[in-house]
Amino acid sequence: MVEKKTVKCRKLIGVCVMVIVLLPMASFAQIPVHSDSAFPVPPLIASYISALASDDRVIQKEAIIALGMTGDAQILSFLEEYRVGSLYIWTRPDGQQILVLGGDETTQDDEAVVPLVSPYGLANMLQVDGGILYVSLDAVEEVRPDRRLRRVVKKQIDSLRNQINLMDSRANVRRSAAMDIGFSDDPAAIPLLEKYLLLERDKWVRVALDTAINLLKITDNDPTVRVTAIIRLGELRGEEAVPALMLVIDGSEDEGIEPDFDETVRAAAVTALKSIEGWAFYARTVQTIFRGLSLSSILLLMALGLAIVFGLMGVINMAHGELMMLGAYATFVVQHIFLAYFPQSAFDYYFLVALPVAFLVAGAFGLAIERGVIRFLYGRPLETLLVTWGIGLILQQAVRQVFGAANVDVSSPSWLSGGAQVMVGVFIPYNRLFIIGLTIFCVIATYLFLFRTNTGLKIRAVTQNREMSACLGIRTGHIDALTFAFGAGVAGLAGAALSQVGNVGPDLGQNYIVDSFMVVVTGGVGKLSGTIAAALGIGSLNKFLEPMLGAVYGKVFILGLVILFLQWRPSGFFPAKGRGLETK
Amino acid sequence: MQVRTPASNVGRGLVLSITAVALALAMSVGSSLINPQMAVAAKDPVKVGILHSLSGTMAISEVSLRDVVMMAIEEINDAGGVLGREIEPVVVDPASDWPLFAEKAKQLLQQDKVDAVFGCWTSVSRKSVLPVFEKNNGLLFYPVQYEGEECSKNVFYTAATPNQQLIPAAKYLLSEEGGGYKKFYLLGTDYVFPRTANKILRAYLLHEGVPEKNIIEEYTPFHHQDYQTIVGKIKKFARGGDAAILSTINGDSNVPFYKEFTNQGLTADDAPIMAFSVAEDELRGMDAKALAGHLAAWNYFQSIDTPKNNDWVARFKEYARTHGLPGGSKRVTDDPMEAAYYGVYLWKDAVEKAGTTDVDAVRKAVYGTVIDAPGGLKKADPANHHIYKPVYIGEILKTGQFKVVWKSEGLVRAEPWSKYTSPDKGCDWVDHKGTYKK
Amino acid sequence: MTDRGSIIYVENLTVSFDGFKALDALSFFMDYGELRLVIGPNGAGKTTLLDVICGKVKPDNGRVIFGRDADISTYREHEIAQLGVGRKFQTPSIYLHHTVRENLELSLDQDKSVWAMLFRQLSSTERDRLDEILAMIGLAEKPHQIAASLSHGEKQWLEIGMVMAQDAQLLLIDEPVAGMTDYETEQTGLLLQAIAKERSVLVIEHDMQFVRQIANKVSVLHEGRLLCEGSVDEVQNNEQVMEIYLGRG
Amino acid sequence: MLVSQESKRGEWPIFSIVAFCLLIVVPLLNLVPGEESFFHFSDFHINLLGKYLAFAILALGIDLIWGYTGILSLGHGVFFGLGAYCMGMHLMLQIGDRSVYGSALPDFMVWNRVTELPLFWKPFSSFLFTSGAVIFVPMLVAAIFGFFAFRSRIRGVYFAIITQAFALSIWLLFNRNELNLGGTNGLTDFKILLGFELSDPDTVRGLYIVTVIALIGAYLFCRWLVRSRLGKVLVAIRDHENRLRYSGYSPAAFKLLVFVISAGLAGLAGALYVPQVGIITPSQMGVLPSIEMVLWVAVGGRGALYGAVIGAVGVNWARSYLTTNFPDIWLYFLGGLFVAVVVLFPNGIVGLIEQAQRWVGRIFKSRSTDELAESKERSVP
Repeated sequence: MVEKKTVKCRKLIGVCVMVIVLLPMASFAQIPVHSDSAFPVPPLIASYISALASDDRVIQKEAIIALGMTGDAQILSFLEEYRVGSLYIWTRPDGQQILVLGGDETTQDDEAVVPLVSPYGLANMLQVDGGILYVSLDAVEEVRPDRRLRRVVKKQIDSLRNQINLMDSRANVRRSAAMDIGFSDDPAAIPLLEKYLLLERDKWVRVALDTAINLLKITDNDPTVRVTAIIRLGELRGEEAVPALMLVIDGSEDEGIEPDFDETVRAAAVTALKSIEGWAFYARTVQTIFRGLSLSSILLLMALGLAIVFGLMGVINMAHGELMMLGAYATFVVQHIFLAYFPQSAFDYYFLVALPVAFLVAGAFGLAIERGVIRFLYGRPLETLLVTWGIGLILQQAVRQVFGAANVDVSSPSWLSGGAQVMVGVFIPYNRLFIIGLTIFCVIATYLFLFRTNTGLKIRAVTQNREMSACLGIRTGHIDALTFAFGAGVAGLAGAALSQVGNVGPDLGQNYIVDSFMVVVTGGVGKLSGTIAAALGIGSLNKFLEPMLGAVYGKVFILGLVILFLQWRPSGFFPAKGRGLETK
Repeated sequence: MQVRTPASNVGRGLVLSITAVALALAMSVGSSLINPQMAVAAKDPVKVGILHSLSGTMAISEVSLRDVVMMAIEEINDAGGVLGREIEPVVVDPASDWPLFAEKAKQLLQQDKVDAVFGCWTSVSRKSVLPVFEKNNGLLFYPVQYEGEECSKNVFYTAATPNQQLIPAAKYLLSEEGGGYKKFYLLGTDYVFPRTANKILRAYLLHEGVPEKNIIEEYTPFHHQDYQTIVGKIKKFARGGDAAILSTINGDSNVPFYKEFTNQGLTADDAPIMAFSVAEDELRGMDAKALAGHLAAWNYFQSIDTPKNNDWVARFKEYARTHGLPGGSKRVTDDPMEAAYYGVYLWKDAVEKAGTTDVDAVRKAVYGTVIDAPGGLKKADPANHHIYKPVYIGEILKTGQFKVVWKSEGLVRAEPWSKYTSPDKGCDWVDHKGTYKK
Repeated sequence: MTDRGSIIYVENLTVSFDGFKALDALSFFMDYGELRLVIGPNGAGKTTLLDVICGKVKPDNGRVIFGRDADISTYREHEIAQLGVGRKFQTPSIYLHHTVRENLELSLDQDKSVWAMLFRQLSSTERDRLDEILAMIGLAEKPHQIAASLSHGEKQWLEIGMVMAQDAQLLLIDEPVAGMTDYETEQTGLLLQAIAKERSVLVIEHDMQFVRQIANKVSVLHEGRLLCEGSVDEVQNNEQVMEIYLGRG
Repeated sequence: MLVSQESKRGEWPIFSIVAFCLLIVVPLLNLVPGEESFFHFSDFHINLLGKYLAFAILALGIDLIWGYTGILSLGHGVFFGLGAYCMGMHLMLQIGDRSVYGSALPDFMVWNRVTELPLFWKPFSSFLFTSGAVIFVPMLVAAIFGFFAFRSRIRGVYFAIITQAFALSIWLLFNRNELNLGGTNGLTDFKILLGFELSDPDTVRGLYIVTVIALIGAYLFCRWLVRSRLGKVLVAIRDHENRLRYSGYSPAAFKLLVFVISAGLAGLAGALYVPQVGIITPSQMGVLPSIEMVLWVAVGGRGALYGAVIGAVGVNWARSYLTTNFPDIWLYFLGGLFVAVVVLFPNGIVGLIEQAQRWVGRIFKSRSTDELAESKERSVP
């Protein structure tokens, strides 16, 4: 980074010297800039800033451009302040006039005053006694850019920000800056981009830089350059190039742009466009599949706990959503404990701690619910529905009173923020990837628990024949409690996972409860494999339909399909078949 | 056929009749219980109703308004009340259930006989109580920005109309300094405010020369949680680099939307989201890092750095702490809270000006009042029941606060009838009877 | 009622659950007016056979001919019941919240459409019929007792009575005496024999003493197939049968 | 009370007393005593009671399908909403040009830029058509949905979940503006019905009386239904559907009939509810209200018609009372009530009443053995 900066500075200084020559030194140029701040102002910058007070718009404009060329982050802040009109000429008590920034206006003793801020470094200027220096608005004269100048300023701010962002440590910021420059129609930026292209290591930032360079070259005067650029854009296959290519082919009546006059260029653009669109279709398909998978995994995670409690135990747990909510709130609490008691560096790991905690908290609540109420209601599924609904209401209100009615903020650890570009046009967010992983883990764990452990064996035994199991010495009460708690715990895990994609509030559970039940019912009660199949089916179908039908009709359509599906198979995908069932 | 002995019928009949009488009695006793003050002739305190959902889906937003209204009432009472009488708040919970809003409004006006009501958030809750207020000549102070196209004699709208929020925001985005955006994605939750907002925004954008094809309108159902597809669409839409999103997404859909937006690698530089329903109080429940750099348009921000506002913010935090409200001193203030808060003072000032709590007198006393609100001076319109307000556009900071990047010059007059969609209509309760044809 | 031909004729019936063949190409028939006992070890497919005949289970393959009707294996349960097949389940299946009389009344052979149930009243012959059945099943003293309060044996009788009330030509009766006292078992035997005078009865039973009491012809099922048929003695002396029962220990 | 008891002659005096109280005494208490009088029954409470009694009609329908037939429907909000919407459409058209926009079209249509009244709205300007539609539209929808559901023997928990999904889809649909039913905001701002000002206290009282009459009618109808031989079939379906099937009945037809009747009652309730409350929105027909409706019946005591009425009035009254007096913690009471009802007295308020009645009975006379047997079996399957 440092290397880059020095290279760039050297180049900029050259430009600056040129600008200085252009500057007929106005009277203000001699005024030394007050700098009480810790930031020493480079003299060159000081002189540009002074030039802003000139009456001559040309001088002002040149000064703004010169400031923009510095590539200095401090100047970015200064220009932003300048643009909104808080630059003032202040006549100091000793009669000297200097340029300062003003903070937000306020009143002192019925007089409108502003705190003064140094233009470079934006530090509050202080009085002799150390207090913040406020001056009356009457004592300062505003230096406000007019509309035309503001446009110049805005352009400089953008380019400055992009230049700074190109050096940012985060790849997506660099990528975004590169694309912005690419869209800026400023061919002068090409050398800069090319330089960064040589230095850049991240593959996708390089693609962005490459795209940006070629986007800028698309308006080159030389047709061969244009053709090369277009061919390259076609090879890069980024959809970002489509509007530019369309302009080459069709022009734009709105903006008065003619199509490219050169036949070969247009032909190249058509080819490039085809290649991009072909790829885009492919990319969209991949993306849709991923989205379907992601939604399915969320549905499955939510339904898994329910499938255990509802499918194996016959308890319609309407408080399932609330158990998810408790898991999400547990995540929130763990996050706060980390913020309060652990070093900042440990924060990223909070979520790893939160997962088991969420499992345990929801599991504990599940245990309490089972022992407190549900155990009296086995074999009366519809009554468990009513009871758990009541419990859900109580839990909601309790959370509202403890944590407040508003949603709470659960931040994603950095390793779950953002995502990875896997191919041109396909971007996969880490949090969704993580949830898919978590879901797979949970499903496998559940399978192992139910089918490979002694406890699981007992659970299945009790599920199939309670009396017989009791006769065999299984403590059915314990097993019931354990099963319910396990299902609740999985709900808690789902809640923790949901906190990474959605919001965490007292009603969190209500949004998901119908979906969860749909998945379990479609899959066939009592069959985990059915639940998995149903989640995959509903999730992918939803994502496949949504682009066509929109979110609402997509969902209505799916619900209709599920109803029709149950026509065909009234007990779900994989019904528990055989005699003994349904004797009643 | 089973034959019953008369005695058992007597027993049964007795119990059933007891039940029935109890039922009838419960209703009448209920009336005195619902309104414990009815028996005691309420003379001294001035009663006001607070009609905000404390449970259900809207509690997320409305509880804070209840808090801030209670704080205002407490302050006024500490300072000697209004007209020398104490204010007695009657708090009810309409539970985010729209017909229950109407029932509670009826109860407040007919049973409790309150002199003013502070409440409602959603448009539908306001629509639900509106006939009740008009029939009983009540007075409602409604503190949330809304879609306009309404002009009721019995409501004071203390928050923004579309022209005080939407139009300036769109104007800003179109301007060079706002980024000179050329394409707009109007994304909202499917209900009346976003629908109207987008209708007005579309009309305005077309008026400003934005071609039809550069405007996309899309709605998601309430509580929508999965924004993968829509963010994918936005990504495609924004590929030219000059697109902005005007978001009227409401409530709990915001978090998944912003998270998805960020996680799919989009930033505010790629396409800024200008939100009309995300304020500081909502930001409390979001990971602000994900939202940093995006924009919101309001008439008040907590970050407005004036002594008056700083004092108010501090007082509210203190209030929340001492009253044991969840969140305590970490609570924040925002636009609807300011509007709810100064609404109480607006009413109090008008009552004192009128010398009575009589609704018609108070109503007239409100006209043209200057309000010394926490966010700065505001003015009640001389005739249309709305407020002249400043407009701010703020950029979301990582702290969950806003940095003001643009503000209107002076106060903006409210236009309940947008000049872009209903140019022929106006609202005036002095020279006309409410809505009139220009 | 005729004596010619078979009342039920099952041909080449195959039913499988999750790959397990409950019935394996079973063929079986029964004459009019016959009282047939079906025995066999657990999992032999006895209950499944009844399930197929009464329509509860649809066979994967094969036909079920009832009387002169066509293949009824595709009919729905209530249609089969209306044709004249009555089914008594292994566990007492009665309407617990109705009285004994109501239980029988609902089962009567009558117009069972929605409108008839709404508007039609019982005729006097129907009422007489109810009394007659009540007497037959030994519950004449308890017509207004809630069914749930009956003893286990009484519940079983009630269900048999319900199947009789239905005026079915073929009664399918699944383990009627399981859990009964000796006295009750004997009474049940007498009851079944009385019924068999007018109708055809197919009984599944494990209790060999009971089988011996009432049966003249016994069929033995094993692994979904018909192993052998004959009188009780014939069957008991059949080597294959002995092997199955004894071999399983 | 479960239908196993056949003779209910003892019910008549009490029935008459309640009907008399509701129909005559309450309106008189509203009209005659001065406002300050202790006996005064205010307009507000007349209105409130009217709303509860409309809910009671709905609860009767749910009791038929759930309490008697044992089919749990979590989608009755839809039928209630359909009836309410039909009535709401009529009321919207009655507003005429007294609307905000002063157009003959409903406000939200002007706002949606609909210039002509959609075809399906037109018949609703007739009151006669509307009064039929409020019952028959929900019945038709129930018939279509029920036909498919019962035909394929979706039952028990599956049926409950499917109806819940059904409620969710209808809620989603009705929220859409394209449907021309007012979107999220629904239909509101009604002014007149048959020439009567809705806000007029006389109209409020009139609507109340109509509701009481409808409730009495619905009660008698349901009573006749459950006492008929068909009622026995319904209970038989609840107790042992397969037994019935092997006895030659087609349970689907019976289930469909009772489901459709129940939907019609819900529609009637919705139609009476709308003019008294003044608004109908999709939120009244979603998943949550549908579950709550079932809870009224559970609290009152299912399988007893008067239990449904007591439950609907009681729970709604409790809700009104608690949201006013304990706005911050009322959900604890409500949630606790649901838990308590199921766990402690599974037969709801009716169960309690019967318990009390048995004590009273013991004082007067020792019980007959019949009753003893009967009371033992009054647990709901």
